[in-house]
Amino acid sequence: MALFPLTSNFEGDFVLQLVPVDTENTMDEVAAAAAVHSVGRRVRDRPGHILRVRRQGSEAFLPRDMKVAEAGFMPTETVEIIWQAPAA
Amino acid sequence: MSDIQILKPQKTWSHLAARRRKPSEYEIVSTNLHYNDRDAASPYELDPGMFMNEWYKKHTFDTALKHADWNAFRDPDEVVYRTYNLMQDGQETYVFGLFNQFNEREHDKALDPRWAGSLGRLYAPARFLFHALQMASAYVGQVSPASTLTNCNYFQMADSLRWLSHTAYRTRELALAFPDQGFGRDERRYWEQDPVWQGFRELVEKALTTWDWGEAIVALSLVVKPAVEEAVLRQLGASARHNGDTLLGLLTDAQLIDADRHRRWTAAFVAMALETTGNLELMMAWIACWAPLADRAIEAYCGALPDAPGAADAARAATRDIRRGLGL
Amino acid sequence: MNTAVLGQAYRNNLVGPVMRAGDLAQAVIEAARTDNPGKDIFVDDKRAYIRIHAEQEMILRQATIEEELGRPFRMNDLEVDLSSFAGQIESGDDSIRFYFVKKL
Amino acid sequence: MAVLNRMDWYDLARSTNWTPKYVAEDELFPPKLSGEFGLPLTAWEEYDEPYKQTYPEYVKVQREKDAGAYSVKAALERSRIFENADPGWKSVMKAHYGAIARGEYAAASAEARMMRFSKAPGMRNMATLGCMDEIRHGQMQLYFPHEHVAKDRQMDWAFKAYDTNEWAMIAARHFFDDIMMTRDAISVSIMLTFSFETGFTNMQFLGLAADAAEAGDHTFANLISSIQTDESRHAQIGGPALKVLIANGQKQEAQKRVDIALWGAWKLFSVLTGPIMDYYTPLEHRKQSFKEFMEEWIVAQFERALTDMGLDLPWYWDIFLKDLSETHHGMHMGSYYWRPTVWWNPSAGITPAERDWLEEKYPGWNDTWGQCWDVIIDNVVDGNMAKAYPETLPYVCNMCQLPILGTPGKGWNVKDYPLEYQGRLYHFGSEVDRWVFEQEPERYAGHLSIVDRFLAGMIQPMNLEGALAYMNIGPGECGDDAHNYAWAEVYRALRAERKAV
Repeated sequence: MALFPLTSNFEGDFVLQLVPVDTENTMDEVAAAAAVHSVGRRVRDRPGHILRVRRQGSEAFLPRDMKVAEAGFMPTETVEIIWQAPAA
Repeated sequence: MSDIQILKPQKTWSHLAARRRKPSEYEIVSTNLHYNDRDAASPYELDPGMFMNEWYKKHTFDTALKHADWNAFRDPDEVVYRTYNLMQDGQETYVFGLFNQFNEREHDKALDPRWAGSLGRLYAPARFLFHALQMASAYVGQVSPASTLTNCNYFQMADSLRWLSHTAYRTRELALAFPDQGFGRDERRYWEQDPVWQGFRELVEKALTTWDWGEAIVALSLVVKPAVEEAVLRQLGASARHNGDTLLGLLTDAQLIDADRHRRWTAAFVAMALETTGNLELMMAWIACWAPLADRAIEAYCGALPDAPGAADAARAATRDIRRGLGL
Repeated sequence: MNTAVLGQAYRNNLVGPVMRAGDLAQAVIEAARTDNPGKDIFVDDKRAYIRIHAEQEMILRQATIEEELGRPFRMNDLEVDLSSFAGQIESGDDSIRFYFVKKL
Repeated sequence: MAVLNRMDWYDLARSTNWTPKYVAEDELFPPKLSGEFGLPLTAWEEYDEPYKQTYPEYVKVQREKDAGAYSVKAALERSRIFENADPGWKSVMKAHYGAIARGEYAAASAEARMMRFSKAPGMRNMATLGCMDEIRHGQMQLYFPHEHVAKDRQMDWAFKAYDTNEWAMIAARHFFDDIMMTRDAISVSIMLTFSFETGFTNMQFLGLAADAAEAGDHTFANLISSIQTDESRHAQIGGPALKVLIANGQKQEAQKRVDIALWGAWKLFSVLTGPIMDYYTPLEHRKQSFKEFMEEWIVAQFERALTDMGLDLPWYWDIFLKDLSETHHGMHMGSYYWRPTVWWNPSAGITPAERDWLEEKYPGWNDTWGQCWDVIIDNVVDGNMAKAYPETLPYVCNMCQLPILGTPGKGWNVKDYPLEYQGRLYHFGSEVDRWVFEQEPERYAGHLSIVDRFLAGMIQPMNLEGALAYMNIGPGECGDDAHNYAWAEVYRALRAERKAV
């Protein structure tokens, strides 16, 4: 358990934001923490969609239940938070 | 939270608002303007260890000349940019009026050719010396720890350009009147080779490479400038009058008005420095180190002034009087 | 405007002063016409400033401006209202020149 | 009249180089202060300033300029322009004075560095006058706002801003310190006078003057356009230095300095000038869009001059052109959304009429920035103000110190430009910002951005209150919507209309 800073690049938003998470958080929890600072503030909610996390430059999403500690991030590394349609 | 205090407008800048006195235009626009004293580790908003940050930490903020608040310094003349130009435009109108009148009266044609030769050797090369004062003032200004001190030095820098400009102007006029005396051609050679200038050249070359702000301002304002002004303005002017060169006498008088203003702020600066224990001894030690160079410069220069037997002694004594008058 | 068009905006050869509005600016417009015979003088008045331009080179003479103003004028008095200029500058005792070396 | 012409004696006044004897040339002109180009004194004696001025001419002309500016101020003092100005325009003045006044004063010392350390005698004299000019600009731009300080606490920031760690001021200092306060004499001439002053100051001092004249603020229009007359002279210090460098095989070094300074200036102006031109200035007073002013002053005038000097367009020209339509919209949204952290009250500038103007000037605006503004507008209209303020920090660039941002909505292209250097992860807002860092990492690597400071625990408590305290911005100073959200009424009415249908 340790505080871990990440940088959120949230799909549809205009700016990178600092998002403190915990090394024990899952990727779903990271996405939720990032959403707090974008959704309903400058990005409309997309009902039914889920949010996925990926490294910048990567097409592949990280597993939803992967923990921050397992992802091998550097502190403040930028992650992209991407909307995923229900069918996907 | 009920204890939040909403900040209300004040009558002046918040940094001046605590004082009782209504601030003058000078204070509103001149005080506490430097921002490189915010963070002792990094004067400038870059890597703390980069070259220029180290330069200012060492030469400005770590000088041995200490004061708890240099920002409290005030120019006794309260010169601001606007009034500087008002003042100096008036002064230049006077000086160029002199140039005009004396030219119309063919002043230079009446000069003794031997005196013209002396001007070529002892006056025209002074543009290098005045330019050195311009450069030295620019340096002391840029490393001063208070904007009020910086401004005095920058105005002094501009005044030095003024003296240099007068010299260049007169050099060209004299070249027209005495085409065979080397005016406009030989100044650099005199400055670099003639023994009369080598004392001053050594003095300013060394002053220009003194990087510590405290030592640099003491050397420039209390040793170099008094020596230059007493020898190359006052004693040269006296010699000129003696040799029928009224114009140069009047010109150096006009330039000494600037020098007097520089001395007034210097006096205020010294008084302020002496508020801190240890500065007296430090400044005396610096002066003891620089004064012999200045004395030799005065000796070499004044010794060559025509018909001015006591010039060197008078100039040297005057520099002592200036310092003694300030408690140094 | 797309960036391709925007990016070409530097491909012009207009030179000349950008003056603060006032009687000096008006005199400079007239002087530009007099001192640059055969050239089109482009005037773009933005209220706070006025662009006075010509292709490749523009010369302004002290005597012409003085005549337009109807009062004594020294070349370096131009600076009082010369806020900016396009091109390179060459300042003389009784004239001033704006120019480009290259033609694009 | 029997006085000489200027050119009769001008050359003598700048024949002042001598060969030092009692100290070495490298001691008199230390390369790190004079410029590490390996050129001797004689090479620099070829330097010929194109815009000549003598001391007596200077004090006369400057006296006349001041007489003009101060008399306009005095004449208009009773006309209550400030009191009656649109709140958006007041914000323009607050942002301008805070970010500019003491920066201009600092530039006097950059000019003094050229004066003392340049090996070119002509440059030394011109920089003497340039130094005086910058004292003028610092002093006037403190004197003019001072009359408003008793009316509005935020005006105190005209003086105070440079003493604070307010984020925009960290960015302003980082830029100015990089191009003018910590460079050698020749680099200052290229980066400050040539790149910044012949380029960008025109944007702020003439472009904005055009808006000010439209807005009826003649004191301000007159002040800043008068300032620019000084700039147009001393900005010419850099051109001949470029020519000397190019003639001596140093074009690449010269080009690099221009490219670095131009980019930094662009970023700073995207946050300072872009929002005030396209969002704060009341719609009816906007002379041109920010992009149009940039096209006029930077693309058509500055870049043209640069090519005439023998330099190339910056390598990032295409990136720059693309960003001209984008970056400042994000900077505006950032400074608006994080408005408690600025010392002025940002004007949202997004009423339907203003949006039409933005869409016309920047096609696609509604599908991009407009999408984010729709959410902000809904929150304000619904009274959901908690969501209309931030709860975390934007991530800022380790070069320009400004938020890392891009185009949102349907054109989403936001991207980080990271770099790992000596074990530390740096973030940059663009490829160019990262390139600048890589040119001389030792200038920048040890600097901490405001986010770095937050993460290092230098900002306590670690929340908005702590951040505001760190930025020295107190209640009564921190920004809020310029019009107190009056614009939301327009949207409420539109909603009511839609319901009624």
